[in-house]
This record gives sequence, C-alpha cells and structure tokens, in this order.
Amino acid sequence: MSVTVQIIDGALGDPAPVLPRASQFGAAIVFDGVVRSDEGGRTIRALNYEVYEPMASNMLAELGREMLTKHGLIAIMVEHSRGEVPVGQRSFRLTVHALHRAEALAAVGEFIDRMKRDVPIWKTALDANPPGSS
Amino acid sequence: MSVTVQIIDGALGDPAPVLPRASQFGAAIVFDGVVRSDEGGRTIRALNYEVYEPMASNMLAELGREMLTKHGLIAIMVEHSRGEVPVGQRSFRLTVHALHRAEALAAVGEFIDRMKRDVPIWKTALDANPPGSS
Amino acid sequence: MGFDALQIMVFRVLIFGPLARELSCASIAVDVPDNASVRDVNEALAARYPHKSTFFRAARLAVNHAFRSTDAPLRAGDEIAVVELVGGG
Amino acid sequence: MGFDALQIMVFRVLIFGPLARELSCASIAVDVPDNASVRDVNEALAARYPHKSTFFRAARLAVNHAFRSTDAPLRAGDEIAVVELVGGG
Repeated sequence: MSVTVQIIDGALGDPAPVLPRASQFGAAIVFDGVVRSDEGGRTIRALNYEVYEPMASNMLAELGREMLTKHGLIAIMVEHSRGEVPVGQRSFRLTVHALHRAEALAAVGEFIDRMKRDVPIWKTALDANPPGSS
Repeated sequence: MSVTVQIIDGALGDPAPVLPRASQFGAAIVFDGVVRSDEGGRTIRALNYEVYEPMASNMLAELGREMLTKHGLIAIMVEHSRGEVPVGQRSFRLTVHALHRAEALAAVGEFIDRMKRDVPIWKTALDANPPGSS
Repeated sequence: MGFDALQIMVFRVLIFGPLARELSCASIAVDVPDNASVRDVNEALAARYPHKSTFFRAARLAVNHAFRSTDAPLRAGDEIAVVELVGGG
Repeated sequence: MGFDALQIMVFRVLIFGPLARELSCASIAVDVPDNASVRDVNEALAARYPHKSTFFRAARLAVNHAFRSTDAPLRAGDEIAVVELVGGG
C-alpha cells in the first residue's frame, strides 16, 4: 500500500508505465485532467495553477491515505501541475490500483471531489487574446 | 465522437499514448483490468478468455455507442483479450474521453457492468498447479 | 397432405465457458417444430438435459449473434448460442 | 499594570487566486487581541473589507498549513491563509 504525491512545474508528461507486473491488483485506473480551450464560455490559451505549498502536497497525501484506507486500495498516485499549462495538455493525473473496479472507480470520483473542495490549488484562465493584443 | 473495439490475442500491450493533443476534452480515463493471482480463493497462473465472435465485438461496439450518446462522451476505446493471459498481465482496457470527469467515471462503471452481463466473453481459471503436475 | 406438423428444424446450439466444460461439448443438437420460437429451443434444451432444465429454460439465447425475445420465430440456418454469463469481475 | 488587554498580535494573512487578483495583493495585515482565535481573524478581515464582509466571515482559514476550528487559539508567528476554493472543474 502506497501513496505518492508530486507537484510538477508546467504540464504533466506521459503517464508512467503504471502497471508493473503485479499479481495483487485487479483494476488500475489512470485519470487525466486536460486543459480545455473553453473555460466558462471563453476561449483560453492556458490555465495557470497557483499551489499553496506545503499545504497542498500535505493535503493531497492525507486525502490519498484516507482513500486508501476507506476503499481498501493497493496504491494511489497523484500528480498536479503548478504554473502554466497550455490547452490540450494535462494538469492532473490520478492513478489508482485496487483489487476490484468498484472501489477504484469510487476512490477516483471521491478523491477529485474532495480535492476540488479542500486542496489549496487555484486556477486562473489565461485568455487566448489578452487585452491589448489585438 | 468515435468508438473503437479491438479483440487481441493474449495479454494487452502498454496503453497507447491515449492523449493526443486535444483541446476538446477535459477528462481521460484509462481503466485496465489485470489478471489476479487469486481467483475465488485459489491460486491461478492465468485466465483463458473465450470470445464468441462477431457477437462480442458487435455488442462491445453497440455498448460503446450507447455510452457515447447517453453520457455525451467524446471517444471510447475498448480492448479485450482472447485466449490465455498470465497473472499480472492486462486482459481488458477501456479508454474514455469526455468533457468532464463525472460523465467519464459514470460511463466507465456502467460500461463494465453491462459488459460483464451482456457481452459473450467467458473466462476460465488455469490453475498454478494443474492436476497431475505435482 | 395432413403431415405439415411433422416438419422439423435441427439446430446445433453453441455453448461456451463453464457450461461447455460441464457438458463436455461445444454444441448441442436439438429438434424443434418448423414454426418454432426461441422459447421452443429453451424447452428442447431443458428436455435434453433434465438435470439442468431450470438453467436451460431461463438461459438467454442469441440468434445470429444478437439477443432476441423468446417469442421470436426461428428459421432454418439460424445460428443459436447459449449466452449465459456469470458476471462478477 | 491594568493594560493586559492592549496586547495585540499582527498577522499577514495570505490570499490566493481570484481573491488575490480582486484585492490586488497577496497578503492582508490584520491586528487581533493576544488571545485571539481563528474567528477573530475572520472578523478582522471582514472589518477591513466591508464590501466583502460576508465572504470573509465565512471563509476557511488554514493555520500553519492545516484547517482549524474557528475556536482554535492563535499564537504569534502562526502562518494564516485564506483557503476558499471555487471548486468546479
């Protein structure tokens, strides 16, 4: 059982090979959050993420441990961007290993809801056409 | 909007780079089903999947289209093994792209429940110690 | 001629998975009347394996690779399969 | 000496995100009594920004990187931050 948390400057890279040979888990979910071009009706070029550290990492780890226990997970890995992430790039990744799909799915949904509510990370939309550029 | 279905002989390979640069979706989920060493209390070395084709592919595609419409997904990709898949290897992968996480998670859960119920794929456990081997 | 009712159709019903291993075969031949429906095949299977009659009466059958209602009529040459899944995960 | 009640603590309360942009600053200095609780900081922020008093009275504050109850006492040197998230996603 393990929880890992990483805050990464800029967009996340490709997923790690998340499935080492493992006979102990039956379900692996990789959830990727991608920056959309449309943010509340306006066209943006990027999101900027402001992360209050070390509180954000602490709370992500605590939330991960809570999900691990509550849902009986095998492992949970969290990656979140800090700073600017362009449209089409990933800013968040949650990887969950569990014995069965039900607990893996439940954990992903609950983790993200709780993160949005409690973890001190703020996003700011950066407009495609900043004022004065055209 | 797209639905793709692949039946693959043996274990699935690594996930494709599932996130081409895409500004139209906000959430991507990759669900991997992995063969566990413990199947109903006995230790196994592999599962063998029997797939009734073309019914299985047809139904996976139909189910994919249904999820796409019902949950407003952007894309859904299904891969399922046929034949023998050793413990620790992947036998099923579902990739979903959606605007938001809620519909992506709902679609993954519902797709798998429906697949288990309706799609003609049967699994047989292959014992770690077949009769007469020891 | 008065013998219309004697016309029969023969189907080789495909079976898979645990059922195929239990019965040591991959298909079961059944005879049904010429105007038979899916339900008649369920009944013919149940009659053929009395110890599994409850299972076969309720088993879902696919006809030509799709699920059909139990009232659906059959035609000679239809491919019939027992698609009864165990679920689980 | 009869002047104990005049002791005060000064905190620089960190703010982030839309709030920081709206107020054009990254921290807000507030004075609270020596025996102040988290709630007193909420009230001091509300008094400082009357047009946002409802927001500041209800805002969650983190003390030394953790959420605390509104009754929790503060000590000089505590790091206080307004951690009010917009959610969504």
